[in-house]
Amino acid sequence: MSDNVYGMKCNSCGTVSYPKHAVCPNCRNETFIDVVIGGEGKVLTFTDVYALAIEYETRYLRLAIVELDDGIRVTGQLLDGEPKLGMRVKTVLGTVRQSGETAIQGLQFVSA
Amino acid sequence: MSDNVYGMKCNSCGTVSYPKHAVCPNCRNETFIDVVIGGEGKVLTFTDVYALAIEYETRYLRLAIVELDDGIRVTGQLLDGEPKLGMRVKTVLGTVRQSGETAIQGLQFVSA
Amino acid sequence: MNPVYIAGAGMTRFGRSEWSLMQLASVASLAALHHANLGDIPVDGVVVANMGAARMNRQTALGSALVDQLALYPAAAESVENGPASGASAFKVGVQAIASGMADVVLITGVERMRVVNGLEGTDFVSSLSHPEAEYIYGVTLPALAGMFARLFMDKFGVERKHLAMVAIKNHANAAKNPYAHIQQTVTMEGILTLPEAAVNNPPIAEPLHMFDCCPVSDGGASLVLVSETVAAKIGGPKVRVAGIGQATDTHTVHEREDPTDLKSVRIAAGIAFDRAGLTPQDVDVAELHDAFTILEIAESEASGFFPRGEGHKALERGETQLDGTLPINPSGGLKAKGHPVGATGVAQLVELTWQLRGECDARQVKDAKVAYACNFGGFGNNVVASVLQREA
Amino acid sequence: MNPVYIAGAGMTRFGRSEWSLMQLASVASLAALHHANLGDIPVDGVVVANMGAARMNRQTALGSALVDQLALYPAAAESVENGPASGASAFKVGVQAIASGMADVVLITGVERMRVVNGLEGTDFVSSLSHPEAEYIYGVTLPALAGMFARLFMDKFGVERKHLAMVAIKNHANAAKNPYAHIQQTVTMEGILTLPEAAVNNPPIAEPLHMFDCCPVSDGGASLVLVSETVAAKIGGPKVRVAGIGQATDTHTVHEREDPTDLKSVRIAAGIAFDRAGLTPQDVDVAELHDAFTILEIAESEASGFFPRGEGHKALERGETQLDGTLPINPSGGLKAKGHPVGATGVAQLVELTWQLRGECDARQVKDAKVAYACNFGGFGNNVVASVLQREA
Ligand SMILES: [Zn+2]
Ligand SMILES: [Zn+2]
Repeated sequence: MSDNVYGMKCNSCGTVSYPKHAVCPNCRNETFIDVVIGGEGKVLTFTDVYALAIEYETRYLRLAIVELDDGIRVTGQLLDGEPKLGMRVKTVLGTVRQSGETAIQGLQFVSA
Repeated sequence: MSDNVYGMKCNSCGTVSYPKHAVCPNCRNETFIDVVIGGEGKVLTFTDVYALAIEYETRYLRLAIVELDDGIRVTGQLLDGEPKLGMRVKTVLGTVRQSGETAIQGLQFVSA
Repeated sequence: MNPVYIAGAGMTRFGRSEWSLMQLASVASLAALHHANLGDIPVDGVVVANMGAARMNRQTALGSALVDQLALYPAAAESVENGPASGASAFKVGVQAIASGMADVVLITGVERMRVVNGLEGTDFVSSLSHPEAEYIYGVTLPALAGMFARLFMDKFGVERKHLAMVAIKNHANAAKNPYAHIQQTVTMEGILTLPEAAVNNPPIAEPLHMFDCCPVSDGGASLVLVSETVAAKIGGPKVRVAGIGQATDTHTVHEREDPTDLKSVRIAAGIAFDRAGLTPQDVDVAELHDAFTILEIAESEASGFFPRGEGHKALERGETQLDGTLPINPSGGLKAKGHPVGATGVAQLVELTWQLRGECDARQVKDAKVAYACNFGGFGNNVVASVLQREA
Repeated sequence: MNPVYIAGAGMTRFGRSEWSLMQLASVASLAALHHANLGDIPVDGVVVANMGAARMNRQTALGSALVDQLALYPAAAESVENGPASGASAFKVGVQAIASGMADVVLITGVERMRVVNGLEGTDFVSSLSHPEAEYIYGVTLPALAGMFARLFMDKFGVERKHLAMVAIKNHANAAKNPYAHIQQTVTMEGILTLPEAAVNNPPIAEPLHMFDCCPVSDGGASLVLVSETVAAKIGGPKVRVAGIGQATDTHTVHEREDPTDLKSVRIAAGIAFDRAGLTPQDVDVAELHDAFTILEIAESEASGFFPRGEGHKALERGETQLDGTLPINPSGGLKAKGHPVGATGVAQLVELTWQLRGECDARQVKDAKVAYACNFGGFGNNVVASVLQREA
């Protein structure tokens, strides 16, 4: 398994969901195939958060919800310097959290 | 406050309880005075436990419930080498757990 | 469903406390039990609302521990957790115990002791309610979710930072009249927004939210005594009836919601609660809303049905939600100023409303309050409990 | 109280699992939902039983998370914790939701993922249910409490280590017939007690208890679907009714109990459960007892009312509690061999009993089982839930 981020596509109705569920929110079917989540989209909302969880040594973290062009929405870290609502971004994979020895990989957004 | 271990004596019915409660188990009164717990008594039961909590570096810990001569029962660490049910012991105060920098004081039992 | 009454309500002062978790729980419980004046009628059940003791206080099985503190054996007991809505969930569980006929007297005690860990650890702990793979690993915290929600909501409906400040100013003013509140200091628009020093006084927490948009981290306990109709008749005194409870869940991640600014779970929960009560939002005389962040008071006041969507900030601006307005919101000071010991919060909202319905709130008493409403907001809106209480003559 | 039925039961295999907490919960839940065959009837409520996720898995608000996994929004949801009796407490809470008339279909899911932390951390976590000042600080763990209980109990009633071994041998033999059991390996008196190598095979854990007297540490999930009478009639199929639930608490510390060998809370809880069911211990065809330690199966078999005090080990010796005996105890293998994912255990006991009452247990099926009993033992006996289930024709 690579470090890609995966959602699921319902084997019955074809709905793509991210994150994964055990049951399709659209049709209640229970079998799926993995689909890679990512691509281009636009910033739906963002924040600079100073109230951080443990394991972050930065002063603040810039988080965003991005709506990808395929309609899927994702939460991740926005690396751009001057964010605006609606700005075009694309996803990249990077280390989003350091948990002990483990560097957790996830979605980050940069200007498209 | 010294490192003594305290129970409570009910201001209404005089019942001594250990550990403390917010309400007297005997009469439901809610005011008490502190009483020091300790003295001589006999081992009601004991165990050598090898399934230890964190913060213990020993191989096993010898724990006992002792019934003091005043009728109060206490749980603590038994330091004696050859424990038997009913054996006479007396309480001493010692470090019973090391929590980070803090040495927690509590009741230990030695042969009387 | 058998009718259920709130016979007593009590709490500790919220704030930083030197008391142990069980002392906080015991003091609140005894206050409620004394208030209820049960005499020799035994307590059948104890439900503790708590979110963080296992991690922050290294203690579990709080229901049994509280029974022991209060010497209530052999009363049934357990703990209920539903994130920040743990309090109202525990309340619901207690109500169902009585409504089912399996209990006559149930003590509900919400408690949290958070100041024992540092801020990072506390923030991280609460964020453990977010989605483990799609939110938590990114450093998502509750303030972050609130900041993202606020930015979108404000953009959509023309809400400005001054409106958020109005919520804070109102709730701090109310808290100044509440001896149980964590923060009893009033604030001004100048001090937190318009003067140059406001930037220092009121630093950003999760843009566009600043410090005075966020509730403090508090220790505290709050308790209710619930009784059956038979017991309520026996003990006499004012009768506060649980008129209706509604609960609704939504997607775990905020991003999966069709409209992330729509508090759908609040809308559904409030709808169920009012339906069961046979009442409408227009019947409500006083409300406690879950203002962990100022923006939430505005959004919940709409989703609960008090104001049309996008107009909560206008009602606020018109003063309608002030203590002397047409619908006073958060007379207690709210989470914003009364404080937010997570497990205690939902219970404390109902404690305030019980006191309001009994006319026991002194300087912050809402006149002639007969119907009261509480919204306890769990997760970031993924699990909401709405409650309607009614004073019977 | 409106009647409540168990319409479906399912679980994961217990043991060391690579699945996440939510995968364990989801798989168990879906098994129970499929078993119940609800068709289009919606689930109104979800109650998760869990003790350790906040500390061991860094996840909270599991009720909301499970709703999201199963896409059951807007179903109500919360978590219930009562130490090792979390499962039966959650079951009781779900039963009351339906009995009160506030819900028609409630999913109860117990789950624990413990193997993710090391043994010390896991043991320490569970011991956080002991008294913080009078037990926990001394290094008291659950095995320690069980060891002290066992020594006194054995001394008093002439129970020997061979009797403890008989419990283990019986329950391992049952587990070998249970595909869901953690340990599916039979053991012999020679191997764990009489041969010289037994000292190596079966080292001391908390004298006089040895390894084969103690349950393993397991991951796992177990689920039940509870329904109202109306829904039960609609879906058809076998009818397992919740005949009675009893719950009782005792002092937090073991040392404060008048007779520390008397499981008073089991006695009271069982008494209430049988009273409510209108049945007696003599009516029971199959029982699941909380044998986290072998000595507890013996002591609970007495305190539940099946055998006179001090005679449980004699009934065991006579083979009465074997699968083909007059009262089969722990046909599933019990906590001892089926495993003990703490929050799941109480639910799993009822899963086994539901299957037994439906005649779905294959090689370990108890013949003609019509009445079943479960004892879920919380704390070290300070909070016990007893349940009686009955198969309706
Ligand atoms: Zn589908
Ligand atoms: Zn007294």
